[in-house]
Amino acid sequence: MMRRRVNLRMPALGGQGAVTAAHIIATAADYEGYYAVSNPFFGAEKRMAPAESYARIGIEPIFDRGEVVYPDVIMVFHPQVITMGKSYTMPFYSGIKKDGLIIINSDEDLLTEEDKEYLASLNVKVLNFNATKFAIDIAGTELATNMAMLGAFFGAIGVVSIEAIEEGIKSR
Amino acid sequence: MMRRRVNLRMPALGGQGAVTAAHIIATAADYEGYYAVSNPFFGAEKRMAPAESYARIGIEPIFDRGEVVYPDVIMVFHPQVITMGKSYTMPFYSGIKKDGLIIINSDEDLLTEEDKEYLASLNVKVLNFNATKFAIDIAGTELATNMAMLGAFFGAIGVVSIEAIEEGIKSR
Amino acid sequence: MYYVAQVINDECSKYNCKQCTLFCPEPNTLMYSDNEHHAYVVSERCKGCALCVYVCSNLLKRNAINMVMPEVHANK
Amino acid sequence: MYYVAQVINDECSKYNCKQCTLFCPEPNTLMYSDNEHHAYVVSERCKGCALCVYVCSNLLKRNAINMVMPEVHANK
Amino acid sequence: MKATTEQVQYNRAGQRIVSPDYLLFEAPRTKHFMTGSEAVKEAVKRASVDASVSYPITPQSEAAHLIGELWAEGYVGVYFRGESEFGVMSELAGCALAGARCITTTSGPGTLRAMENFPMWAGTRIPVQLVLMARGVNTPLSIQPDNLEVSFLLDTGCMIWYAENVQELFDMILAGFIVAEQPSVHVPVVTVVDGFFVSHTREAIMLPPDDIALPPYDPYRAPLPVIDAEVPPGRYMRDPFVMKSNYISYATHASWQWEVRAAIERSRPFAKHYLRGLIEEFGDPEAEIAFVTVGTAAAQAKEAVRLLEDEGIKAKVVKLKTVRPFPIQELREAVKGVKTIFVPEFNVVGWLEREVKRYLYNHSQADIVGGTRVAGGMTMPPEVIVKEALQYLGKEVKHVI
Amino acid sequence: MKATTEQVQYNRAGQRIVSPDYLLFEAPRTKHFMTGSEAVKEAVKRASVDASVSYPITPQSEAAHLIGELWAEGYVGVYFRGESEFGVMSELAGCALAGARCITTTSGPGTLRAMENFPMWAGTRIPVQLVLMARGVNTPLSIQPDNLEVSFLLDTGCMIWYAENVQELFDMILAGFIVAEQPSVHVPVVTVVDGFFVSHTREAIMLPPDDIALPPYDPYRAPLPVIDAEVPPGRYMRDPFVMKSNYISYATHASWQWEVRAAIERSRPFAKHYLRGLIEEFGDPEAEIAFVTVGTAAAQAKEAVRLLEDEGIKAKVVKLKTVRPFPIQELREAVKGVKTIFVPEFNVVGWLEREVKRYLYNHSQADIVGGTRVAGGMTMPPEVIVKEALQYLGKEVKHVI
Amino acid sequence: MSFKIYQVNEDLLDVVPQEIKDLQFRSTFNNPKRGVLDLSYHKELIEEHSLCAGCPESMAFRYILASLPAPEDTIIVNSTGCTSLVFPHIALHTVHSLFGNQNAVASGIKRVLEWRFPDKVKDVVVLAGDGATVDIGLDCTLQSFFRQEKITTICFDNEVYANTGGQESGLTVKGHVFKMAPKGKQWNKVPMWQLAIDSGCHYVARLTVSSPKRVEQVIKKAIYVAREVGPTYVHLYTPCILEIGLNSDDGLDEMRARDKERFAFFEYVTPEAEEVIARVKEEGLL
Amino acid sequence: MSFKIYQVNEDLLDVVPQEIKDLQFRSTFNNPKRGVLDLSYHKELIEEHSLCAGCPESMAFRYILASLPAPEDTIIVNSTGCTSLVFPHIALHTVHSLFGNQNAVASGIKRVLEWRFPDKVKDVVVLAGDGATVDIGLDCTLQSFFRQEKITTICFDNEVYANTGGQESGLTVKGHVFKMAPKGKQWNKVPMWQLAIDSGCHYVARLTVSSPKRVEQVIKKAIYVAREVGPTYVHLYTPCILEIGLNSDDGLDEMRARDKERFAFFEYVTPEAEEVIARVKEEGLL
Ligand SMILES: Cc1ncc(C[n+]2csc(CCOP(=O)(O)OP(=O)(O)O)c2C)c(N)n1
Ligand SMILES: Cc1ncc(C[n+]2csc(CCOP(=O)(O)OP(=O)(O)O)c2C)c(N)n1
Ligand code: SF4
Ligand code: SF4
Ligand code: SF4
Ligand code: SF4
Ligand code: SF4
Ligand code: SF4
Ligand SMILES: [Mg+2]
Ligand SMILES: [Mg+2]
Repeated sequence: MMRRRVNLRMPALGGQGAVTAAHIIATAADYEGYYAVSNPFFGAEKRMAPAESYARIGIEPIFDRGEVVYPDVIMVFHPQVITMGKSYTMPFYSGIKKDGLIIINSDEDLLTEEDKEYLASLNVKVLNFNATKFAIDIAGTELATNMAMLGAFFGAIGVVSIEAIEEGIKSR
Repeated sequence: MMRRRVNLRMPALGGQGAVTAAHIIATAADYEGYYAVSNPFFGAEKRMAPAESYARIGIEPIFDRGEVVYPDVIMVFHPQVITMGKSYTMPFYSGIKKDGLIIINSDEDLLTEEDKEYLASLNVKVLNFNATKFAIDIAGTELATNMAMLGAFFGAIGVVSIEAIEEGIKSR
Repeated sequence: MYYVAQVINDECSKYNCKQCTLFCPEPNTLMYSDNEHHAYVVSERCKGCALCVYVCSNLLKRNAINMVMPEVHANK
Repeated sequence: MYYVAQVINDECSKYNCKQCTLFCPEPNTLMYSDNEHHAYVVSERCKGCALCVYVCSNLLKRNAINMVMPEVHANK
Repeated sequence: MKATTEQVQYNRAGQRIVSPDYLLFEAPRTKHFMTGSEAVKEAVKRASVDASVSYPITPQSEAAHLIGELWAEGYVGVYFRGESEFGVMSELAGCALAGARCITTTSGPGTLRAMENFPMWAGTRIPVQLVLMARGVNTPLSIQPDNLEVSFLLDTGCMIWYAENVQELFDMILAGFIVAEQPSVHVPVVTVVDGFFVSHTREAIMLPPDDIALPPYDPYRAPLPVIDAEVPPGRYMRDPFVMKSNYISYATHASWQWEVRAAIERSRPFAKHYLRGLIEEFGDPEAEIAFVTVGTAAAQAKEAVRLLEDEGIKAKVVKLKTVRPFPIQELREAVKGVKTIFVPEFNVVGWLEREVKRYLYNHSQADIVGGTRVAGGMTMPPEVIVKEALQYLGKEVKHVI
Repeated sequence: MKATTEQVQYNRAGQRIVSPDYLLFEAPRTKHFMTGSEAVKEAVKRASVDASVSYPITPQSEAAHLIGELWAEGYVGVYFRGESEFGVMSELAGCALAGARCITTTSGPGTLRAMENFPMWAGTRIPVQLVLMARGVNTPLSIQPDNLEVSFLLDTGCMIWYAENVQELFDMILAGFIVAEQPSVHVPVVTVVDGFFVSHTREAIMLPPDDIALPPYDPYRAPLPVIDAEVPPGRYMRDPFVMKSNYISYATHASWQWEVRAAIERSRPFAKHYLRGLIEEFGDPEAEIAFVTVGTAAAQAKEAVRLLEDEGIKAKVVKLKTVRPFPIQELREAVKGVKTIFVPEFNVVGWLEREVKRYLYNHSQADIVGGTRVAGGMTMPPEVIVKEALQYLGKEVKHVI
Repeated sequence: MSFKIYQVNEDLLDVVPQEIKDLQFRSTFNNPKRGVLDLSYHKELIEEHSLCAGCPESMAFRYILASLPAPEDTIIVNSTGCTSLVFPHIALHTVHSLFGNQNAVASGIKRVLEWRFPDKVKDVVVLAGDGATVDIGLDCTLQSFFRQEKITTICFDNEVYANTGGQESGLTVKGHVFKMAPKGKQWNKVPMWQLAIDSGCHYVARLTVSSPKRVEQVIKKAIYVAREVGPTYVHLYTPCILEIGLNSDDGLDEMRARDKERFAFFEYVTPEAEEVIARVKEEGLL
Repeated sequence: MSFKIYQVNEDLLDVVPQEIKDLQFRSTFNNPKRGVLDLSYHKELIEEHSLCAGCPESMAFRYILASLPAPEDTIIVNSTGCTSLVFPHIALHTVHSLFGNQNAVASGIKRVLEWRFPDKVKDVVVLAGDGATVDIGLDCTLQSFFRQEKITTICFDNEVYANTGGQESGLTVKGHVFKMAPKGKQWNKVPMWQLAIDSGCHYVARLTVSSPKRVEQVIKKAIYVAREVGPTYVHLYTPCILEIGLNSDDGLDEMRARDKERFAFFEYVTPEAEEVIARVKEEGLL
C-alpha cells in the first residue's frame, strides 16, 4: 500500500488503549523518517464507552488534523463497535477510501451482505483477527489487545521497521 | 434670557440636594410646557464629596444628555467648589457660554481677577448669594440651602410659574 | 471489559437473597426473578465490573455468579 | 456639612485626655499638642460630623469642643 | 389568552389582559416625567412578569430596586437578591426553565461576571430579558457610561436591542418580551441603554394606563419542554445529546448553535412590527453625510445634525434599534447615496464601526469613519461631533464651542 | 541580565540564561515527537517562569498538569490549583502584581467564567500569558474544539496570538513573554490554539536544549510599580485616580483604555521580530483565491490548497499569527490581486470574517466569503473546503470525497 | 402530581420502544413507599449510563432515584462532572446548566414552581460532584443554604475532579497526590457537612453508599425536610475507582473500609426537621 | 524591610509637598510598637478620604493602619465598596482589582512575595466590605482559608451594600428592610466568623470598632499569626450610618450599643496561634 498519505482510524472502547496504539504507530513512522501525526477523538471517554483515535502517515508535511473522516485504514478494536453501534460514525466504515483496509478484532464475520457489497465496490479488504484471544494466548492478558492489533496493522501495511516500532513503544 | 435652549450646571457637595434641585427645575419646566431633561453627575458621591447635577430646558425636543459641558447657567452650591476645587471641571466655570449667568452660594467674592476678566469677556453675570445663611434664617435649617438656590435661579431667569415650581417640588 | 457476569442459577436458587441486584452499578442489568427463584443478568447491559461476584462470593460466600467471556453475535 | 469643630483650648487644657483625637473619623484632622496641652482641629480637613463633640460632651462630659460655622476664604 | 370584548381576563396582579398591539400602539397614553430606571418599573408593571432576581451595581441598582417594589406590591411573582451576577443569571435561568417570564438588569462588571450565562441562556432557549445599563468595566474601575461591554455580548446568541431614551426603553421592554417569546424565536433579549444617560436622566414619557398588562407567558408554547414535571420529559435534557454520547455531540452542538442564530433571524418580522422598524432615520433623507449609531450616541448625533443644519450642511442619523439581528438591508438602503458615514461610539474599540464595515463591505463606497469616540464616562457633546466631522471633511469649523 | 560570553548567568532553576534571540533563533534544535500539551511544558521549562495557577478543564488540563510537574521539579516558583477560573485569573493577577512572570491555561467555559479578569489584566498592565486551548461553550455543553470564545476576548485589551501547530505553540509561548514584557508594551498576551487539534495531537517538533532559558522577568522595568513594598508606592494604586475623585475618573478611564490599545500597537515591531512576521503565506503568491485564516483552519486550508493544486487551481493561504494587533498592512498587501477571499473558521459567528471585512473595507474589491464554517467540534476536512470553494466559484467539483 | 405524563397513548403502544413502555408499566411512580428494594424487579428511572464499569457513583444514582418519594414531581438539577453523563438517561426532568451553578438554578426553579403551583408539591433535588459543590460552586451552594431554599443538595464526593482526568479537589484528603497537586495536597479536606450546618441546613448527613437501605432513609428524610422546612444536605462518599487506581470490583470494599473511619455515618437534624421526620415516620413513609 | 523608600532625596526636599515629607519625618515606620496612640500626634498613613462624614469605617481604617506592625512591608488588598474610596489615599502598596476577588489576588501576591523574598517578612492584609467578603466573594474568601494562605482578612461589616446605595447583604439581619429586600430580609445574618473557624482560620475575632485599643490588639494578633501559621479573620462592625438613617455623630453610640449584644467581643484561637501570640506578647509587641 503506497500512497502519499495513509489515514488510519481506530474505533474502540474506553480502556482498550487505542490512543496509545495511535501514538505508537505515529511515533514509529516518525522514527522511520515519515511525516506522522496522531490524535485521539476528543471526548471524555469512560471505560467501555466509545473511544476513537487516529494516525496519519505521509511522505510530505502533514497539516491535516482532527478525526479522520476519509480513512485508508480502519481498525475495529472491539466487536461492540459494530454489534452495538459504539462508533462515532455510522456505519463504522463511513468515509473509507478506495482500496482501503479494515481490520476487525473478532473471529466472527460481523458484516451484513449490504456492508460487504459496498466495501467490495470500493475494493476494500476486510481482515477478521481475534486480537483479544491472541493477546490472552500470547501475553496472558486481554489488556495486550492493542498490541496485538498493532501487530496486525504493521504486518498488513509492512512499511515500518521493527526498530521503529520498538522506539514507538518505548516513547510511551 | 430667551434662548432656544438653557443648559444649567450645578456643582455642589454630596448631601446638599443638588440632584433634587435639578429634577425640580426640569419638572417645573416640563409642567410649564417646555421640553426639559435633568440628570445628576454619574458618581458615587458621599457626603461632602463633589457632586454635580444638570438641567436642560428648551423649546424643541431635547436629545442631548450627560454632563453639561457648555452651560448657560452655573449654580455653585458650596464655596468649597471654588476654594477647595471640589468641582468636576477646572475652573468651575469652564465652558460657560456667552451672556451666561453664575450664582454662587457665598457672601464673599471668591473669584480672582483673572476669573473676572475672563467672565467679563464673555459677558457672564456673577451673582453672590448666601443661600445657606438665607436657608438658616428663613427655613431654620441649612438643609434648605438647595431650595434657596432654586429660588435664586427661578428669580434670576423668571420664566417658570410658581405653580410649576410647586408641581416640581411635589413630584419629588 | 471483555467479560460479563452470569448467574449460576442452581446455586443462586438455594438462597432467596437478591443482594447482588442491589449492588450492581448498572441499572436494569442484574435483576431477580421470583418465578425462577434466581437472579439473572441482562448481558448486553453488563459492563463486566464483577462487583456482583465480590458481593456473592467475597461477602456472602455463595459463589452463585461468575464472569464469562461472552459470545459475539453479529447484529444482522 | 456647613460646620466644623473647634477646640475650646482652655477647657481642654484642664485635662490630659486626647480621647477625641482617637475617635475622629478623619485622618490628620483632630490632633493633640503636648506643648500647648490641648487638642486642635485642622479645620480644612474637618467634615463636621461632630463625633468629637459626642466623645467630649456626651461621653466624657468635658464640653471642651464644639461646632462652629467656618469662615469662607477666597483661595486667591 | 386573548382579551376579547366578550371575555375580559385578568392576570394574577388583577390587571386586565390586553393584546400586545393594544398595549403598545392603541391604549391611550398620558405624559409623565421620570428617569429611565423608573420607566423600567413602569414597563415591568405592565408586563405580567413572573420572576426577577437582582444584584446591585451602579447604574442599574435603582431599576432593580423598583422591580423589587413591584414584587412587594404584588405585580411580580418571585423576586430576591442573588449572591452575585453569576448567581443571579443562573437563578434567572432556573426561573425561566420552570416556566416564568423573567427580567433582570445589570451593568459593566456585572455583565462580565455573569458572562458564561449568556450563551447558556441562548442555548437553553429561554426568552429571558436582560436590561443592560451599560457602564465601563475594570481596570481602572469606572462606574460611568461606556458601552464596551456590549461588544462582549454580540456573539452570545442573545438578541441585542438598543434604546435611545426613557420612552424607547419603556416600549422596548414590552416589545422585548413579546418578540423573545415567539415560539419560533424563543431566545433571550438584551435591551441595552447607556447607563446614567438613560437610567438617571429624567424626561417626559408617554405611558398607557397601569391597570392593563401583557398576556402572561405561556410556557407550554415554548419550543422546548418546560421543566415543571407537568409535561413529559422523555429522556431529554436541555442539552440533550451531548452528554448522552460524545459521538453525536459535535453535530448537535453545531446545529444547535446554528439554530440559535436562525432563531434570531426569525425574530426580524416581529421586531420590525413591535419596534416600528429596526432603524430610525433623522435629518435630511438626501444627505450625503450620515451618522450610523445606537443609543445615546444617536441622541447626540441628532443634536449634531441640527447644529450642522445651522451651518448649512445636510446630514442625517441612521439609528439602529437592533444590533442582533443586525438591520443589514435597512442599513444598506439607508446609506445609499451617502458619501461619508461617521460611527460615533461610546467606547474605545469601535465595535459598531466594525459591524457597519462588515455589513457594508462591497455594499457601499462611502468613507466610513469610526468616530467621534468617547469612553470612560464623559458625554459626547454635539459640538465635538460637529467639529470632528467638519475637520474630517476638510470644512471650516465655524461653529463656536 | 545579559548572557555574555564573559559572564554566564543562571536562573533559579540552574539553567543558563541566554538571550531571547539565541533561544528562539540560534540555539541548536533536536527533533522530538509530542503533543501540544507537552510542548507547553517544554516552553515553560525554558522560560524562567515564576508562577502559575491552574484549574482543570478539558482540553487544557494536561498542559496545566505538566506545568505543575515543572513546579515539583523546581522549574516554576509558585504553583497551585485555584478554586475556579475566576479565582485562578485573579490569583494570577496577584502573582503578576507582585512581580512574577506568570502563565496559565484555560478553555471555553473557563474563559467565560473568568471573563471579568481579562480587561482587568489589561488595565492593570500585567504581562501575564494565557494559553487558550479553544473549545465550545455551553449550552449545549461541548468539550470539543470551536473557537467562538476567541471572539469574546478580542476587545479585552489583551494581545491575541494564534498558533497553528505544536511547533508554533512552543515558539509563540517563548515569544509571548518577551513581547508582552517589553516596557513599552506590558499587556497580557493570550496565545490561542485550537483545543485537541493542537493540545492532543502528537507530531514532530524541534526543540532547543532544556538547560538554557529566557532571562528572568525584571519587575523593576515595568511601566507601573510592582506591588512588593520595595519601591515607593507614592499615593498610588493600580487604578489610581478613579477612586480618588470622580471628576477626573472619566478622563483617566478613557486615556487608560486608549493607552492599553496603544500598547498593543507598540507590540508590532517586537512581535514581527520574534514571530518572524505577523502573517505566513502558503501556496501560490500569484493566486487569485486566498484563504485568510488562523490556527487549525490554516492547517486545513493548506491541505485544501494542495488539493486545489491537484485540480489545477491556484490558491494560497494567508495565515494570521496575531489577531491583536491585527496585521492590517500585511493582510492588505497579501490580498492585492486576489479576487476571492475565503475565511474558513471553527465557529458559527464568523468573527474572523468580520475582522477581515472591517480591515479590507475600501482596501480590497475581492469577494469575501465567510466559510467553510465548522462548529461544535468536528474537524474541517480539506475535501469539504475544496468542495465549498469550487461550488462558490461555479467550478466543477472533480475531486472525490 | 403528574405521573400520568408517562402514560403512552394506547394507539401508539405498538410503535413505542419497549424501554418507554417499561416506564409506564414496570416503574414505581405515585407511591411514596417505593425504595431500593424495587431495584431487584422494577424498571429503573435510569435507562443506562456511560460511567466507568464498577463506579460507585452509579450505585448512588440507582439508590437515590429509587428512593425519591415522588419522582413524578421531582426536578433534578445537576452539574458538570462524571455524573453529567448519567442525566440524559434519567426519565425525569433534569437540568444541566453550567459547572457549579446548580444550586442557583435549583433556587430559581423551586421558587417559580412554588409560585406557579402553590397547591402542589414539587421536589427539587441537586446532584453534583465535590468539585461542583465545594470548589467552583461553593458560593452558589452556601448562598442557597443561607437563603433557606427548600431544596435538597446531594454531593457525590469522590475526592477528586474525575471527569477531567483526576485533579485535586477541595475534598481530596491532605497529602494525596493527584494531578495539579504533584507534591501531594497541601491542605485539609474541606468539612463540607460542617459548613452546611453552619450555613443553615436543617438536615445534614454524611455516609458512603455501601448500604442501599441507609441511603434510602437519608434521601427520604432530606427530601421531606426540604419540602417543609428548608435546605438539606447529603454528603455521599462515592470513590473514583479509576483515579485512585482500584479495580472495577473494588468500590464496595473501599466504601466499607471508610464506613469505619472518615465516612462513619453522621447525621444532624434541627428541631424543626426532627418534627417533620417524626411525623413522616408515623405516616409509615420512612 | 524597605521603609527607606519613603525617604525623600535631600536635594528634592524643598520641592516635595509637605504631605510627602510628613510621611518621612512624622510617620511611624520601622517600629512594631506603633499603635493607635500615635494617632494623636503622628502623620497617618491615610492622607484623607471621601467617606461620609462620621462613617465608622473611617475610624476602623485609622486604627488598622496605625496598628500594622510593619507598614513598610505590608501590602493591602481591597475590594470595591465604600472602602475603595480610601485606598488611593493610603501611603502603602494597595491593590484594587475586582469586586469580590480580593482574597484570590492576595493569595497570589503573598505566595510570590514569599518566593521572591524568602528571607523577608511581607504582610498581606485584605480589607473589604461584607458584600465583598461574604456574598459575591465568599468562594474566594473561604478557599483562601481552606488553602491556608498566610494572609489576614478583615471584613468591614456594615450590614449592607453601602456603596451602591443601601441594598440587603448576607450580613444584614433578618427582617431589616433595605433595597432589594422591600419586605424585610427573609433570612438570617450569615455567621461569617463561624464559617471562618470551620474553614481553617487560626485566629478569628468579632468586634465593633468602638475601642481603638482593642482593635489594635486584634489586628496585631491577626497579623502575627498569619505571618507564621495561616489565615486569620477579623470581623468588624462598622455601621453604615447613612443607610440606617443615623446622624453623622451617632456611629460611636450605635457601636457601643451593639458591643453589648450582637457584636460582643469574641475571639477564637487555635493552639498553634496561641503559641505565636504568647511569644509575641513576651517580646513586648502586644
Ligand atoms: C467553568 C468550567 N470550568 C471547568 C470545567 C471543566 N470541568 C467539567 S467537570 C469538572 C470536574 C468535576 O468534578 P466533580 O464536580 O468533582 O465531579 P466528578 O467528575 O468528580 O464526578 C471540571 C473541572 C467546566 N465545565 N466549566
Ligand atoms: C461584579 C460586580 N458586581 C457589582 C459591583 C457593584 N458594587 C460595587 S461596591 C458594591 C457593594 C459593596 O458592598 P460591601 O462590600 O458591603 O461594601 P460597602 O460599600 O458596604 O462598604 C457593589 C454591589 C461591582 N463593582 N462589580
Ligand atoms: S448474591 Fe449470589 S446468591 Fe444472592 S442473588 Fe445474587 S447471585 Fe444469587
Ligand atoms: S459484572 Fe458488574 S455490571 Fe455486570 S452484572 Fe455484575 S455487577 Fe452488574
Ligand atoms: S475629648 Fe475634649 S477634653 Fe479630651 S482632648 Fe478632646 S477636646 Fe480635649
Ligand atoms: S467634627 Fe468630625 S471630622 Fe471634625 S474634628 Fe470633630 S470628629 Fe473630626
Ligand atoms: S472516572 Fe471515576 S467517578 Fe468518573 S465514572 Fe470513572 S470511576 Fe466513576
Ligand atoms: S455610605 Fe455608609 S458605609 Fe459608606 S461612607 Fe457613607 S456611612 Fe460609611
Ligand atoms: Mg469529584
Ligand atoms: Mg457593606
